[in-house]
Amino acid sequence: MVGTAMTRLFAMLPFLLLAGCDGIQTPLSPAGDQASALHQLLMLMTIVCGVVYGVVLVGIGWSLWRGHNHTTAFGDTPGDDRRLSRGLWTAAAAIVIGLTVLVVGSFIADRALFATRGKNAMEVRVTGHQWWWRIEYRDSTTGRLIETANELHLPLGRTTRLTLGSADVIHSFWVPNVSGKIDMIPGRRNTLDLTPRHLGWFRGQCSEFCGAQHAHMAFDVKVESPAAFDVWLATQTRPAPPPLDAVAARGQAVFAGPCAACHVVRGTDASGRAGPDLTHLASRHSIAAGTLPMTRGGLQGWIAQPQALKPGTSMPAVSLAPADADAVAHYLETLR
Amino acid sequence: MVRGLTIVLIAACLCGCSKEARDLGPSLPQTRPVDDNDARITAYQDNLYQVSQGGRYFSWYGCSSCHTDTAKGDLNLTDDRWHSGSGFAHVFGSIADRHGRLGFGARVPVEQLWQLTAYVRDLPKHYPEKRRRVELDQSSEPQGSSWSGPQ
Amino acid sequence: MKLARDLEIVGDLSNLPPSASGARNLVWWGNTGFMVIEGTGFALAAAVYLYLLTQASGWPPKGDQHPGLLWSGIFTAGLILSELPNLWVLRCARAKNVAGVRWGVLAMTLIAMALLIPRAFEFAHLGVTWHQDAYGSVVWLLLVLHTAHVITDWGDTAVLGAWLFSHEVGDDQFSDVEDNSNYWTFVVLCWLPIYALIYWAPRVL
Amino acid sequence: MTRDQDRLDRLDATWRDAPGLWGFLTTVDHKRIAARYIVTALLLMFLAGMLALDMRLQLSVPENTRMSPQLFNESFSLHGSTMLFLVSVPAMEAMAFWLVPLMLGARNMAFPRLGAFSYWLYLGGVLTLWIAHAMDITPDLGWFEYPPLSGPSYSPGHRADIWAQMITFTEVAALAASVNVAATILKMRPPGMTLARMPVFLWAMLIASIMTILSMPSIMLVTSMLIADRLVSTHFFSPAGGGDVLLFQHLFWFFGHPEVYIIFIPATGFISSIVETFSKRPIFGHSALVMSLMSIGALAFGLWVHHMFAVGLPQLGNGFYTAASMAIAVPAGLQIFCWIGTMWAGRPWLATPMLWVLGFVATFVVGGLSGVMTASAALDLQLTDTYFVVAHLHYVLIGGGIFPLFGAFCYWYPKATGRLMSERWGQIAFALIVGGFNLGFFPMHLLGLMGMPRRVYTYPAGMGWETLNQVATAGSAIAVLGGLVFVANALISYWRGAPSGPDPWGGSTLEWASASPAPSWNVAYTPVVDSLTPMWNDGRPLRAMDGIAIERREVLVTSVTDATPLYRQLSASPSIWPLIASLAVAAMFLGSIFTPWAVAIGAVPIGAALIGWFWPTRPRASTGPLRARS
Repeated sequence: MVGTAMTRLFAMLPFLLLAGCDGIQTPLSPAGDQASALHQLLMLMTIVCGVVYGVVLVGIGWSLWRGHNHTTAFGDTPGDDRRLSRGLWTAAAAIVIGLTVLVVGSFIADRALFATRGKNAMEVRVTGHQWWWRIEYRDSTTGRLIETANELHLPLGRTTRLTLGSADVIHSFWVPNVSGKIDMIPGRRNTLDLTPRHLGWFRGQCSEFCGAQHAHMAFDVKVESPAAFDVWLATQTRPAPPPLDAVAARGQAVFAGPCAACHVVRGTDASGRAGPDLTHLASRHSIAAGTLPMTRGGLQGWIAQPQALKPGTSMPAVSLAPADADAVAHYLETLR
Repeated sequence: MVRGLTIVLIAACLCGCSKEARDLGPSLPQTRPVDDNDARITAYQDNLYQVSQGGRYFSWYGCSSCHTDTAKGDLNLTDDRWHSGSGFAHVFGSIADRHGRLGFGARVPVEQLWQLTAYVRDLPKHYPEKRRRVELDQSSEPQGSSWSGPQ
Repeated sequence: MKLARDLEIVGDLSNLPPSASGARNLVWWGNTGFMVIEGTGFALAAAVYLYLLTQASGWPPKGDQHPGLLWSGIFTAGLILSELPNLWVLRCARAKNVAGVRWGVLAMTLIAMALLIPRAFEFAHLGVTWHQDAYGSVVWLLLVLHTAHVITDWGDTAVLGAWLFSHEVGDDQFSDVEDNSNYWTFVVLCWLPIYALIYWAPRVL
Repeated sequence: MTRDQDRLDRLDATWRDAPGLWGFLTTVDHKRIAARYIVTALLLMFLAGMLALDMRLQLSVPENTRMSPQLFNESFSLHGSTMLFLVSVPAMEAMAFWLVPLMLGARNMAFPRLGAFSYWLYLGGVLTLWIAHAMDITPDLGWFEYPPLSGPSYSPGHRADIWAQMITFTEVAALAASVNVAATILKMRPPGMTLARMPVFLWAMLIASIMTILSMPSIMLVTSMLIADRLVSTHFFSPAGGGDVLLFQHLFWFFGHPEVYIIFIPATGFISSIVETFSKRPIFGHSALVMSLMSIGALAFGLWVHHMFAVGLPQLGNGFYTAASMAIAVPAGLQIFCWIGTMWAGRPWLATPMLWVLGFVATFVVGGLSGVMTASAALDLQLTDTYFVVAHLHYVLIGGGIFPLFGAFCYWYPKATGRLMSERWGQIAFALIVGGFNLGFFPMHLLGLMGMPRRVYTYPAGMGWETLNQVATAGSAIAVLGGLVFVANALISYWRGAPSGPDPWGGSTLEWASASPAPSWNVAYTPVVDSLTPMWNDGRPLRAMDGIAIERREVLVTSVTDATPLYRQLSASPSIWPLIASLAVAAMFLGSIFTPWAVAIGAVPIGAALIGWFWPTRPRASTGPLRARS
């Protein structure tokens, strides 16, 4: 019973690896150079380790079968020790050879991770906060830092160099489809190169425990063509569009009260820095660091009940009249 | 006598609970304290987590830039002298209504004002080195309307 | 092969002595075990010091004074000199000299107590508080760690001395005195690298 | 080895504990101390297992709100801290306490009162953590609490302090126990048991003790530094104050990595004993096994960095640490070879203890191989802090530590109780636990590879993690059920089991020479050893020596390498002082959560307790200035 369960589960592993499930947050379907190098290493390791495990199981089976077929009560057959000694040396040699293969494989993958692709990598600064991500791009014309949050856009085929830091505790930046993780450590600055090779949406998540809402500290990654990326960056550089209708204008006015103390909407008086920049909030895929989808309902829910959706988040419950809350949600929806 | 002791022990345990409790979630006050004896005060003033959250907002909203350890007179919050009363509602009112154009009452959500008040009233009990230690730890966090990136 | 069940008496151990000295004694190994534990603690604390040193831009950081050399010098000289009576006590213990270990241990108690005076002044002249910065913290850590050992051994020696006077002195007590002596030597030896770290690393490095 | 009844009666009078509660509080009998260690650890294993089941239920469906994040974080912190600090290591110490003197044919440990002190202090750690939990002051930052999250700024209150002081308790206890075990093995071996004739079990316990002595000071130092940061505002882990948060990780893992082997190495001792007895031949490759243990012990201290590959260390060291971490597979692989080889050349008999050995090999090797994968500095960046690591560490710790412990429990149960456990229920428990475990934890490898991070209290729907999480939950439930069967079997057999006699398995080492259950004095005579398997000597009588006193508590001390008899040592009698001393130490530890003055003030009662502990039993002096006047 045990054996079958094990065997079946183990049989699933290579299947899954080969099938390369099309997840948006998995090292198994690599979409970047770094993840590809690691994926190859993973395959090599899985095969070598699988073979080793098979050998061990066969060894146990053989031993039990051989012992079972003896007739004497005590195991003192002459010659066994000599054969075993030879076996011991063979085993040692085999292990050393296997490990050498793996160490070399690991070394090659390690080199691939740190090889600089193109000297003029685009620099992006990512900072971990409890529990969201501040992301800053540099505007190539003015040199100013353009801030956004919880969504990383990457141009296809170009290397982006992330500078990773933390404002409070240790976090860890991980987009498994593109590369391995690197911790974001207060007082230190780490860098990570990302060279995406597939278009599409991916998901990243904090992978170092960072407090109550560690589970809801995710972000979206969009890999797009360089042209689309440039359009996106240009949009992000612009200040927020002015409100187009009366409801949106009312929303903006309400927003200037309790929301503006923590949030920036460029082009308005809202200039608080404690929370995420919301200038182009509606252009993003999700809100509250991957907690909710970017929909009207999501926004309304988040404004009304942040502590129910993400208990412990720094986003406070704000007592707004229902009409005001609606207006704010409507206003935020216009921030494209 | 044994019974008395048991009660004292249980009471001590319960105190331990409320002091250390960390109730995350949506049951927080949406209105100002009624007066200095508001029943909700204990849940903030005597809770280490709420006080500490207040400390973070104290820095986020830029309070610490004026209210330093060496500030003079009114601005010094560590000397345990309160110019407009040390009661919870008094301090709450000072923060919310008596900061002129900063207008915290309108800008800061009520729940955070509770936490800020609890923190400010707790400040005189903190050792200066402890305040400095915490401030250094949080020096990369946003302060006021500026944030220049992690140190 | 068959299983053994019967018993055959092949010798008698009753003529063995009831105690032994030095490394032959069981307690010596316990004592050594604890010295290894504490020595590892010292080594790791020293590693912490060096680690923080390599992380810092200045050592000591700007604004901190160098630790004072006078009282630490007096303490260090006193500690090294205390090794002379200590070794003498060790020889007395090995020679099973009752009067020697009694008065020697009493003397060591007084010496250890006297050494606590310059040690107290050392703290006062460190030039930094533990809450100033990481440099201050680690300097205090090293000094507190060592002082804890001096105080512990002082207490241990005092109680041992009292019992040497109040109770009979036999072979086990000579072993105790030996172990106590060894422990003091350990305290002295641990201090030398720590002294170098606290007082000379900031000046030389 | 019984001779005449009179001798046994006199031994009994000498070694007997006081009756009742007083005897319970004062005993220094290594078997009683070990038994309470085991019972406490098993109880905690049950509680921490329930926490695990609770968490598995929470994770069985996405977006679950059954547990709040705070409760979930407390649960995994309590689960991990309990299992690592209060179950695994103490259980291994308990096995050493219980078996080492028996296997040496000695009457007690080297330092009996220190053994009692170790247990009381360990119990103090248990109570600190779990009473704090009852009072809702549960640590909530995992079993390693990295600053700054655990520092004064982000962990208000005393949750982190409770965690840190719980560690101080257990580590002081473990250090004292290790000195005790090491001294016993080195100095109290029976005549003839030279180092070369020491069973693998004793080597394993010796090496684990030495590793403890060298690694645990590190965690005591680092938790003390954390408490100092929180209590007196030192700056060890404050980057802006010149400190460094990675310093904590270095010191923690300098202990944390050897810790894994401190759990695993004693387990190799159990495995070696069981394999030998149930293969009915001396273990193959005794010296290879011992050399492997030594090299694992040495290598373990060079590997801590492989827990920190993702922190962004200089790339230069990566190759070195990868190679060094993988190198540990060589000695571990050779050990596996020796055990399988012994079965191959022997006559394997699949009684329950042997089943556990098979379960161990099949499970632990998976953990070892996933360990090789995480040892790669590059690949680890995709694996660390995901469910792959959760799977890996459970395969290593449960497969490599707890399964052998269960096997050892079944193997030595008759020696401890004089009764046999039910084989049939033993097989059922084995199948449920090993099957449930693999069903529960193997899917976690896949979950990790599918991107699920560890320590998340919930996860969004649509990530493809649902099914595997449900399988994992079902597996854990089956394993817990198996655990209950195991415990029930042990409990029922205690009263109903068939009498076992002194040696039901035909064991090879000396513990099988004494009666079952072993009497308080263990052995009536001092055995003399001339081979690795003294109980397997072609039917000749077991040779022994007389002369260790029976009217007073006396043990034989021998030389370190050759075990030549040196002298007869008086062994400590029962005493209440170890308990009082540990209470005094506990008061100091707990006080220092709140004020630094507790260290100074608390030293006074500790000193007083130690004076009471070592108060001379010899007569008052008749010479010198303080001589007694009558």
